[in-house]
Amino acid sequence: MSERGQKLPSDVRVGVYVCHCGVNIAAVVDVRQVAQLARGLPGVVVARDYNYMCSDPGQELIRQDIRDYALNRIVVASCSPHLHEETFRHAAAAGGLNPYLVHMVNIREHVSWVHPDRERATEKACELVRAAVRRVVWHEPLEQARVSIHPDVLVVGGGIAGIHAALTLANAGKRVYLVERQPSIGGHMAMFDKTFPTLDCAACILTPKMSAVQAHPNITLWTLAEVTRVEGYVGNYEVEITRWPRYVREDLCSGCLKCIEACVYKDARFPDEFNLGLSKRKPIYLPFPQAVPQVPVIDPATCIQFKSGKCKKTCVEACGERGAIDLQAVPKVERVRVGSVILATGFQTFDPRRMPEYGYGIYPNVYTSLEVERLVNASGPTGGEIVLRDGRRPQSVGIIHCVGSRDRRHNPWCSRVCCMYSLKLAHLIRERTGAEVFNFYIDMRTPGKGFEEFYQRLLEEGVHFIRGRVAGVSDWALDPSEEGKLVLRVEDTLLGIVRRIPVDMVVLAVGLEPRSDAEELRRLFRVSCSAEGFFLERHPKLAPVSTFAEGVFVAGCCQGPKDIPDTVAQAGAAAAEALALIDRGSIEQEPNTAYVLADHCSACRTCVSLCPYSAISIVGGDGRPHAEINPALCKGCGTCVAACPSGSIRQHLFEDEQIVAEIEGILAGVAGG
Amino acid sequence: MKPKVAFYWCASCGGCEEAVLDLGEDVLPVLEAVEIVFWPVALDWKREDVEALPDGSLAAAFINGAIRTSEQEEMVRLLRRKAQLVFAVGACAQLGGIPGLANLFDREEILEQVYVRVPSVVNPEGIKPSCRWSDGGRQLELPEFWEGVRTLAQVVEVDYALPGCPPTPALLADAVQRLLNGTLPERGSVLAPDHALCQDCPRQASKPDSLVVREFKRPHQAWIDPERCMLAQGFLCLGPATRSGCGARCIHGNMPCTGCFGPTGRVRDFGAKALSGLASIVASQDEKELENIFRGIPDPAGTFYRYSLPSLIGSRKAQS
Amino acid sequence: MAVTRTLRYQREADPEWTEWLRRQPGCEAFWECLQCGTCSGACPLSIYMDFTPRRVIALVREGFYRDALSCQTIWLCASCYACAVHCPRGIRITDLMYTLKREAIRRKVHPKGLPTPVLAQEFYRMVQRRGRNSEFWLVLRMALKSDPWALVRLARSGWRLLRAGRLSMRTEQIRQADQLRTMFAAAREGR
Amino acid sequence: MKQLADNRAESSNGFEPKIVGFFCNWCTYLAADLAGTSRLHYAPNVRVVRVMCSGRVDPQFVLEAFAKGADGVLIGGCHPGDCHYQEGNYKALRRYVLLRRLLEQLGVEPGRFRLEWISASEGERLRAVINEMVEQVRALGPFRGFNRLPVKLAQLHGQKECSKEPASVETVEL
Amino acid sequence: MALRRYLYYPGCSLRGTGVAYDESLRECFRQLGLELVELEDWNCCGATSYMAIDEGAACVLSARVLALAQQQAPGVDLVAPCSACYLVLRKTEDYISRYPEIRSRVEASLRKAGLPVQIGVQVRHPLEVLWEDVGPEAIRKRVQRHWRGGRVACYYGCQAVRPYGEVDRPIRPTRLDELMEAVNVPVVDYSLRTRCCGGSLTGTIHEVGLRLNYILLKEAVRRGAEAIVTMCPLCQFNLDVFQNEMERQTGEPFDLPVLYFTQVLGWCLGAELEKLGLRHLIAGRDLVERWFVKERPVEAYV
Repeated sequence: MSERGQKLPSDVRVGVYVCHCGVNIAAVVDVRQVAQLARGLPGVVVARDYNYMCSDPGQELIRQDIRDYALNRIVVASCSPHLHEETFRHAAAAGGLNPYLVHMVNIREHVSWVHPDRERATEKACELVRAAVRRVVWHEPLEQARVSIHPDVLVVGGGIAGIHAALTLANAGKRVYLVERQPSIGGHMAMFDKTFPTLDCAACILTPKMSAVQAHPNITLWTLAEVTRVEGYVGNYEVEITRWPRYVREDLCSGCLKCIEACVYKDARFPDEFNLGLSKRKPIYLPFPQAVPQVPVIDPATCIQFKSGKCKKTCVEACGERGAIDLQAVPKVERVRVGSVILATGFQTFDPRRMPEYGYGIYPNVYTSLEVERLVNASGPTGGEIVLRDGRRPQSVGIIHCVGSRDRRHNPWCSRVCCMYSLKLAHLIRERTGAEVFNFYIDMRTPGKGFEEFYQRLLEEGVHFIRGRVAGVSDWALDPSEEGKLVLRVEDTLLGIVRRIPVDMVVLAVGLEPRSDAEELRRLFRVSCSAEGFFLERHPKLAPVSTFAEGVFVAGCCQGPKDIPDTVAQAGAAAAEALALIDRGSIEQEPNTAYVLADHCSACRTCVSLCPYSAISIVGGDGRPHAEINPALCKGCGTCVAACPSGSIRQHLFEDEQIVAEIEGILAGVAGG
Repeated sequence: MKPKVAFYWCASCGGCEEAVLDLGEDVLPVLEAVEIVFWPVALDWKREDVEALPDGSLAAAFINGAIRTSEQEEMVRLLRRKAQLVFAVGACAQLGGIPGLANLFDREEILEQVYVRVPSVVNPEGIKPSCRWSDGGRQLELPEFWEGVRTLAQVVEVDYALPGCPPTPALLADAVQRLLNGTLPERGSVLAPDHALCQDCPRQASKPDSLVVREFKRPHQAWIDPERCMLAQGFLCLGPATRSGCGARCIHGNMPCTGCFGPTGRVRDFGAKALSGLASIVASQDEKELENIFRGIPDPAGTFYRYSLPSLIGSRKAQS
Repeated sequence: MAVTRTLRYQREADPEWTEWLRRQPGCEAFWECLQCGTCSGACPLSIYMDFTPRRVIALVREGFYRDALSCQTIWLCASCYACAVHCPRGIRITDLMYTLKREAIRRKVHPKGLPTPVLAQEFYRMVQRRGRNSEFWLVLRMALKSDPWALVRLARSGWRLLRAGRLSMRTEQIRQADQLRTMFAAAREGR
Repeated sequence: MKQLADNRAESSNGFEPKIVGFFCNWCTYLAADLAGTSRLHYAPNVRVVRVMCSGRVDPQFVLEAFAKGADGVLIGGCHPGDCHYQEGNYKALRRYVLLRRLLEQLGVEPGRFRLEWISASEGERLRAVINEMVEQVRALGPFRGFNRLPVKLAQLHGQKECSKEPASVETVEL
Repeated sequence: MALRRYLYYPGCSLRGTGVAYDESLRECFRQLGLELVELEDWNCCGATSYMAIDEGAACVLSARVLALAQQQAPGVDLVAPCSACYLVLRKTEDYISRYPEIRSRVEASLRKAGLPVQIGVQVRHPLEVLWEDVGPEAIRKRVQRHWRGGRVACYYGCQAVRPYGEVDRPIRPTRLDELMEAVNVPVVDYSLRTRCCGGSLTGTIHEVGLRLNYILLKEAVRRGAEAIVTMCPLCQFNLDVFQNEMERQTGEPFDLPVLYFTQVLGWCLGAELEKLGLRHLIAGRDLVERWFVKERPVEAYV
């Protein structure tokens, strides 16, 4: 019917470009045949196949054709639009064409990589191209809208990634909110003794940065705090942060720690979280000596006052006139507006209780690597002495690599840092105790600056390297020499012989995995997670710190396992991306917004309640009321468009005609026209 | 010479013809202005008379009703040949109308139902209509009952549509006037305003800005507040999806709109769009609960395609 | 002193056989083997095997099926599935062993001195005929076919069992043995 | 691999279902991208139309697809609570629940129309859903159109002359 | 407690060397108000040997058992006490659902035999039934006799907890230990609880089989166990029958009762002694006598 929608534009001149992507596409899809088909489609003036469309010459091809053939529509059949839509829009713009007259067809991720059958893959590619040609005919030139970027940044997580990102931004003069859930910043790195491969002291390099955060005028640091609500969009996020009470006021405390001394508990008797239960603390305690802020915290789960209300409150007394201790403190909610967010929430280590064959939690002398980090730490529970839970000093130690990693039953990925930290622990243990150290590895992975040299050094030190994955740890003695020891049964795969190796101490090199609450955070910020649960970057190579939520960046191990240098590098990159966003001041919005045909709208109000951004309102009061969409608020989901019962709302880039043309194009071969 | 016009009816109830009569005295000037050469319901003209006319000699043919039989098809083809303009009058001709609901069933089932199963039928031999019948050596012939109901436009080219079940006399008069004045719009137009009924609804002001529905009530089940928006009260009203021009007759009668004026100009499929708008405002996010709420719509096809089943996308003739 | 030469020419490898093996039920995943040796470490019998289970996988993966089929390893496997539950790649090594056993018997390359294949075959025949197995007769037949001297040793245990009322010399048989035979025939055709 | 081989065997005896997929840009489309980068092989019968959100899927598109010859329609959106636009997927669900009832009335078997939540990380699930649906639709056979049972009628009708299609309907295959 | 019904598939071993398991299981279930109805005309499951000869035939063999169960009492769970039977039947179900080729062969054979093709039988181990359908708490409440024996090592054996099984987790299972503790039987921490006894190796490669069982017994003794509690007829057989021979070879005296968990449980729940099959035990008869039947003349029971 002629009155439905737009008229088919006349004088359409389409150029179709089919990419080989080297062999990625061309090895499966017959790209020549696809181009051939395109040449025969109505409106197509030129159709080519080319090795790499995204390369400079490839883009130049498009620019040249626009000039030579007066093209006014472009279809590029290559990879996912998530990868190169921008590239080809730019190419078109450089050729003098409105960038929105370009449409991409995904014949790599959706075709050549998933359908090995050449004939059927080619058939599918042809149909998708035909659909795109039909669709692009309906495209119209569009202008981009701009949104302004609020200059403040939120950094979630106060480990080394968050600290580095926050400092970078703050040093550039930006206001940063740093939110940390624990009572102190520092993260996992604060727990380490030495860092590989240089063996410099973790505390020595981290502590100054922690203090710098505390002191920086541009950084607002909230510890014991969690993000509980996020609204808004890139440039204008509104974030709600809940600050759980510390019960000691940071603004009043001088850090004298007299309160801890004065606690009615004369001896520390509760497992110390920071030392992973290897030592004890009081109900009021400082998480660790270098904690930032240097303010004690009260744990209501163990404090008598909170449990029974009948404490003498000697801590309050000790604090005296300062009155920093506030047992009545309640959670406080902060609301901030920021333009961008950096997620640096880190990782958790694999819980080896999930692998009972390794005896963790069953045999006291089986340790996780993180526990050993505390054990060898000079400021740790034993002052750096390696003493077992039973008080003995180990004479032989087995370090099992890949615990929970590279395992389809648990975490299929390689955690990347375990080989190196196992070497480091082997070195430290050997150095401190002189014990025989056995490393059980599947593959030794030392790809980093100075890493292989470190491995070489360990070999020279006489540490045993046995290539084989330990099948089980037990205290089952088959031989008198094994009595009282933990026995590791393993095939030494280089010998091809099964060995039993008795040791005094077993160290489980536990892998890194996503934090158990990564899922909740992911929902809050509307970012995606990869299959294993780490935050998903926008592109693994080309956009490694961006996410699919614009303005939200990731840094550190929340994105995937990595070591400290990589974490810091990534945090710097995330900070730089955030800076780039802020300094641009505003960004272009995809012009895929919905709009109302005011003359046709009957103000039925179906759409109003559907918009999650309250972008739709009824205007026109007494005269002729109709709906109106505020393009600055519209994010382009198209829900109202689909709902409008009289077809009076439309959407740029996703017009009914475009989508229907695409459907028809896909199926054109079926119904015979 | 006065322009010649013809009226014809196909599968319809006759209501559209009534609408012509409902013009009352206003019909007189029309009769003054045109010469009616064919109008089976009112005048005794034969098919041969029409056949005898030269092709294109009629200024317009006003055809109501959907197409179900061979006779209907032959007649509309004939009229198409003779007429310069063809008007699809009423919902049946435009969209298929109530008779179009027969498309939910196949032909055999319908014949079986009507001639055998209905309790009031006495038909021990189970005789069903067939095209040819011989009776005492005489060959009798009946029009063929096609397999489905089609809209007029699915059989012949239609120039204008007058929507409604039936179209209002005012719309009819207006169409004739435009024909005489030569002020008809572009061919293919629907001769009614191109916005939804809500625009002209007397209860427009009572519509809440945020329209949500938690249950569906049917008009016979509850009292209908005559002042408030039907949807806001939970009555399934198709006003938001239906083309205006009817004068909100049903609403004035305190009944919800059932969609006889069909879709607005930008909608490809009335039922799908009406369903989409309605389902979107149901206040639930839970599949089970949604199923429950939608039980309040016992017959979705009959509700959303009450007047338009034959014009469902994909049922239409691919007209080029 | 005699020396043995061990050298594998690439022409001895048969990748097609490996492909065939991959399509056998339970054998899909061995391609993913990391050669970590967990299977051997977990296996209580690996210390008696000529090749550890890991090495068997390495052999079949490289297509050296003659070594894999003629080794003792597959006949020492007691089907305890320890390897399968410990394998970080989810390879069902026990099921792979079964496939190798079948193939070894089919090609008649199993080691001749071992009674294990004999037991399997005798068991198979007995159940094929009667639908059930009778422990006494099974052990007797196996011993007679492989190592009659073992009977001397077995007699002592047998006597103890008999005294405890645990040894029955009755042959067990199901009522509808013919139904079972029909089923085997149908299954062969349904292949 | 095995599954795929079976598909091929099936395809030799003719019918390859054609399924139109409406995938949301942020979850299911990305899941399909992930399936690609992970080289997961699946049945090539689904053609994807990208929409920003499953909430953009107008029931008209679904009818249009069936009308133009699709044998099945698959809508893919983010999991409940995960929508990039907060609640678009719920809007899709509302329409889906009612639309599938309507389609049943119009003679579309339930297996031909599905709404699935597939997140960006679920490449494997995408493959499973597609393979399963393709098999399901394959088993149902080609879609013959709304309210149209031409095969059934032809079989039922004895009198040849009466069952002939009217002349103008030659293009009304659906 | 409501009477629950189960189909019962004893398997070949429980007809021969494992007869004590058969007797005590029936009695134990009776004590708990669980009814066992023996599957009619059941056949051998194929055990470990069949798969080594003909995989298709192996599946047909166990599929017949499943189909009989489906035919005789649809919807009723099938209890398979022998670990090998349990694993093989479950593996067959898995294979049928996973591999179309096997499914078509199995279905062809079932059709030919007039047996149901659609099989929805749940195959379960007695320990699984006791744990899930009755529960350790309920069992604790029904204890009638106070255990006066020594500490035991709970030996799960391998196949019941392996990939196709659901009796307990495959590595370091605990349910048998907890069940024993529920009836006040002290257990030792036995780290070899799932280490294979060698199965039929004692009959084929005798020395190896013997060594495996020697290790199991020795470690149990080292842990301070005075008896071993088992849940598989083959494990019980291997550990029980060859103790004499081991003593001859190693000079280390072994005389450990190797009990079925159903015997211990049944006794604690107050079962009649004659019905626990204690007379079928070979090793450690003195202890068995002292623990189970102290006050009465030995001859009557042992």
